[in-house]
Amino acid sequence: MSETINFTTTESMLINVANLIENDKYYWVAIGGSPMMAMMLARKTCAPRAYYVVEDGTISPDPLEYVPFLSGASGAAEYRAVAWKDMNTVGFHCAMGYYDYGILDCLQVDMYGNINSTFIGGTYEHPERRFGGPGGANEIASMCWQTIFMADQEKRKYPRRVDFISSPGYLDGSLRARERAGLPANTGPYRVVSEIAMFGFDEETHIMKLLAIAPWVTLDDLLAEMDFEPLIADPLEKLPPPTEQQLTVLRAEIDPGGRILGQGTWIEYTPED
Amino acid sequence: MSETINFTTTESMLINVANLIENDKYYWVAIGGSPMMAMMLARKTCAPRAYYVVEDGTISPDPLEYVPFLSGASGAAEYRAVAWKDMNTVGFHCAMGYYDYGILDCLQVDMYGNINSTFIGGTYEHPERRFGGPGGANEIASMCWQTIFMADQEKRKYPRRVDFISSPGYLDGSLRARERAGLPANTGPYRVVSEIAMFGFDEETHIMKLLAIAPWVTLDDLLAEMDFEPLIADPLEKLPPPTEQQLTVLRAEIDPGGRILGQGTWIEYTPED
Amino acid sequence: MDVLASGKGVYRTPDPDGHREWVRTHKSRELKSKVMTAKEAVEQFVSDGDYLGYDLNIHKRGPTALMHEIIRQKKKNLWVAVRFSGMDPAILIAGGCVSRIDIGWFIQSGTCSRAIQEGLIKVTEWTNGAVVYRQLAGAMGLPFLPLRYIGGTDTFEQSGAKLIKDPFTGQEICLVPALNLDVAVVHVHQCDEFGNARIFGSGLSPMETCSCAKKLILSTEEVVSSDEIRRRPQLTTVPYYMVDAVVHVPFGTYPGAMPGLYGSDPEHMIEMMMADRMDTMDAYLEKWVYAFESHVEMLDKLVGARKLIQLMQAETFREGYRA
Amino acid sequence: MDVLASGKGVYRTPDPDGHREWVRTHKSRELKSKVMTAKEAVEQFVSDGDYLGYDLNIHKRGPTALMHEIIRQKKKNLWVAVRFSGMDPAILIAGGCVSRIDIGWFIQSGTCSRAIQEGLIKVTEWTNGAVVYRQLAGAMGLPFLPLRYIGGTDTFEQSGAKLIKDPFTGQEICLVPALNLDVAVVHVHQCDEFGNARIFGSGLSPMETCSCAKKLILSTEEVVSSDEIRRRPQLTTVPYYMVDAVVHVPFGTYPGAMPGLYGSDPEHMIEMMMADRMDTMDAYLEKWVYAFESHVEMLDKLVGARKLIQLMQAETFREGYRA
Repeated sequence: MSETINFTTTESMLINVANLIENDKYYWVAIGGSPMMAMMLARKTCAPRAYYVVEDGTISPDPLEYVPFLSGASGAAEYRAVAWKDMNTVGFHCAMGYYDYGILDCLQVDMYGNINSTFIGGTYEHPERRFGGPGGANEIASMCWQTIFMADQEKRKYPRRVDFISSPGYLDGSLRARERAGLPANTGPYRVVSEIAMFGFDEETHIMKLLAIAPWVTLDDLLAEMDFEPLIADPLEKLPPPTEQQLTVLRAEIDPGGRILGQGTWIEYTPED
Repeated sequence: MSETINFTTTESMLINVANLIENDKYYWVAIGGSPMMAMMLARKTCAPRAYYVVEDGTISPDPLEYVPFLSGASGAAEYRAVAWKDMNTVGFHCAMGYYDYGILDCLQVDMYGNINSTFIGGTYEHPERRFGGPGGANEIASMCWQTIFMADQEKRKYPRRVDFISSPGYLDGSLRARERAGLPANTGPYRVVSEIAMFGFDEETHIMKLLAIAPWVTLDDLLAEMDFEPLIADPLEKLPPPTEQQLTVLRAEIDPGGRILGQGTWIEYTPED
Repeated sequence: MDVLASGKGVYRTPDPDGHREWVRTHKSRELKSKVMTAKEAVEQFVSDGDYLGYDLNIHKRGPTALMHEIIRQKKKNLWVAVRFSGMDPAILIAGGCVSRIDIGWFIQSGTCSRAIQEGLIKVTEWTNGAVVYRQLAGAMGLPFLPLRYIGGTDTFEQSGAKLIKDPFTGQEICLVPALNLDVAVVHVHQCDEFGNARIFGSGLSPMETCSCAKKLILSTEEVVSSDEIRRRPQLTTVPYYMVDAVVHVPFGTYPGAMPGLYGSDPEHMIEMMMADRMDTMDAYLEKWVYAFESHVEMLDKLVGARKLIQLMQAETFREGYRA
Repeated sequence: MDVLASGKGVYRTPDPDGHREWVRTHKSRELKSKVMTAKEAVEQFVSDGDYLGYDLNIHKRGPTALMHEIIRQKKKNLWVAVRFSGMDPAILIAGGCVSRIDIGWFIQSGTCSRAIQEGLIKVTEWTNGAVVYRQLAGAMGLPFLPLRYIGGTDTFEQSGAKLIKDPFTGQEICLVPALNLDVAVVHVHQCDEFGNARIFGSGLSPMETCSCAKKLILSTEEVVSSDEIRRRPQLTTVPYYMVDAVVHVPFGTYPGAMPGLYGSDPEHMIEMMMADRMDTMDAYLEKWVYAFESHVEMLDKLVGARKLIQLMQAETFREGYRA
């Protein structure tokens, strides 16, 4: 029997995303938070030649360390970029098709990959809870070739239909729905990642499809944390558990204080041989 | 009796334009040739605080000397600009209304101030003589608040209607013709300048109107060099003759070799007391 | 080229010719000194009811000194273009200055959320990019621009965008109306007395925000000679003729960071965020804004030289931020 | 949003999604060396029938070495976007490379005028600004842009522009279709082996021309380290991922001027213009292009070190052209 490993759900989420990141592909990454941590992790492990832009116009920087949002205000986040441009320039490059993947953290993602960051409950005019709006997620989800969403596995985060489509997934799921709305052809959600699951989307129906599940949870556990039943791949794959290298890089290089990694709950997992 | 002065028609043309140039106004000047020489003359005489851009994106340069077209290729023409931008940026600033006057040299200008730099004779498909096209004159004549045209006083240069409207004057002269064509409101030709005359445009009909005439020619001499009869201001003003300062600056500072100034024909004029 | 759909959000009808008339009659082409105090600049160039924009946010290169002065002068009913923001809309809202916002994005803020939920401020939905893109349209002198996003979403429905058939390709594409701000306040690294300005580092929309505004107030870390500007024309972000006021305010983005010069003040940031969360923004503004006549007085009495030196030391990345 | 009028000029229907597919499948995101010879770059990236653009002209910062190589390789049926040009369209036409041009403007040239009058090349009318604006539309990933000029003229009638009613204001405005070049050839001051490039001095449309093209060949005065590029990210004109080939050609714009580095060669300019006037361009091309394998061979055998040193000395204005 293998050794037992311990990690937080936050670590697991970041690792699941980092495992998707490829060398020699270009990413538009949300400027701070989990997507950037996942990118840093990938660049220090499986994909040292993954390149990215952020929304403020920083093109292919080479930061020395992960830069959390507030210190993203410092020069550290822009360090050794190949170009310092602006938001519109990054938008133009994305519109021209240069960015393969977007990576976004999201509040809610529905069965068609539509995401909500505007309000929950009540009506648009009288919302119960109002949030910050789409930000740059709309342009990322519209114009990158493929989009990777991160959402914790909680029922309220996986509704059947979001209260408000802040940024586009496959909209109503119908053929060419995105193109009819003016969005670039052949784009759309690619993966939805949680701490325990990896989803894709059915090519025909555009309905979310469970591709892989963490080996320490059951399918029933997972489905209990969703408001709708996703399609399920056959065979359903197992997600690889965190490696020692990934956990070490996260803990020693990316978040040495454990300020963010420590926010998740702890998992104890013993791989089968 | 005053002293006799001698000057070329080229000098007279440049001086007539320079006399129009005002301090603290902004000009979009064709990148080389007569308009730039007139601007240099004005900045060294009556309007040291006249500012200009050229089409390549040079904003408010402070060149040490007049830069003829080919050496406009050197850094001399860009020297001490407040900004080095590009053609589109200059176009945006013009579209926003920052440039008071355009100054353009032209091949042909008609009774409504339309200019032709595309072809003469034959048809568009089979032109007898083909020229270089509108260049930047179209944007200058469309978007500067007012446009100053330079055209030698020759019958073929003042046709009733140009063979081809390369860049817009008042088009067919009708009310709001420019606005209906998508051009910015309240813009249009301001003055047409030759070596012996200054024209404006009637506010109602938009027909070219003779405002002033050189004191060394008669009205009949002038009209013989036009294909149409312009409106004539009452009273018809006399153009001021070249001053000694203007001629000295032109000859000593702007075109010391006389390469361009010497191309005109010589005028001998004795002002009346 | 039919209009297939229109969002129902409130927006100001673009008026490129009206903007041109403003530029013709109000923007001086003269190379004259525009140096004045923040108090003078805000008195002269910010009016109640203005449509206000600014570049970046209170965490980085935002025009804090000018925003504080707007709050100090109790400007009212501003319509604020909010994108990629931090606590900046929160302090403007807490100051009672705001009646309407365009939302690209705001950071999680009790002040903002409450004001919207209670209907105290009106909202139109956009995206970060769309707000900046609308400013670009304004800065190009256009009434609108086509764009390849926003379509298909509820954001579109609550925006002022339209979906049309492109007459060249027959395909659907969205259009957004141009935004010409009434007034923009922007903090820069350097400018001369006339307003020729340099910003170093990644932008957000420095050019667009400065260019699209009827009135433009720059605050600057440094006033440099016009000779210096003309030595490196490549570095000029916007030329002088767009600028109405130049306000010399070192540490003018404090508590935010000025890339290459100084870092943000984490203690202050936490204090600001706690005030937002605890709904004690009035006390925060009293302490940091109303109690002083100017930014420098606040820096002198509340921040102190030692802290400012620490913040300068904290910004260890200086490479690339020099002329 | 009715189309009120359409020019009858020939243009390529914009296809932003087609351009995206090209970028997706042909543009490498990899940071890999793209350094090659002009011969290799033109062989690999310029095809007969391509829509060709370049920045500036043979008098200033034009890609002379690359244009000569295109002529040397006898590329055919190019569609050339000509604006703010000098003798450059004349040498391409004389080389038999051109079948169609977009006219912004060409300098008075017997070669050009004759070719048009005799119907040897086809023409669509635009303006300098409109050609560059169409490239901007392509560089923004759009199918078209609105603009405030070209309307009302015969130029409009012979162009591919349209006049529409703006759905936001109800006012008339023109639209021009985006131009995504098949191939752009641009000469720069500096770039690294990956293609991160710097151009100093006033532009014309360096960003637009580089960005809108499917294939982009840069020639450069200097290849600098990528470290050097990353030290001053502000100065990068276009990032590497747009670049397909980097060709190191010092004096690559000769006989034109490279601002800050060397002046143009007036004797050569006169020789070129006389050849155009006397209809002896074949002999001119034989002497300056076909007789050599490369630009450096031509410089070495026909121009010489003394002349090159003189041209460097002639460019006395260097202020502002340095990193």
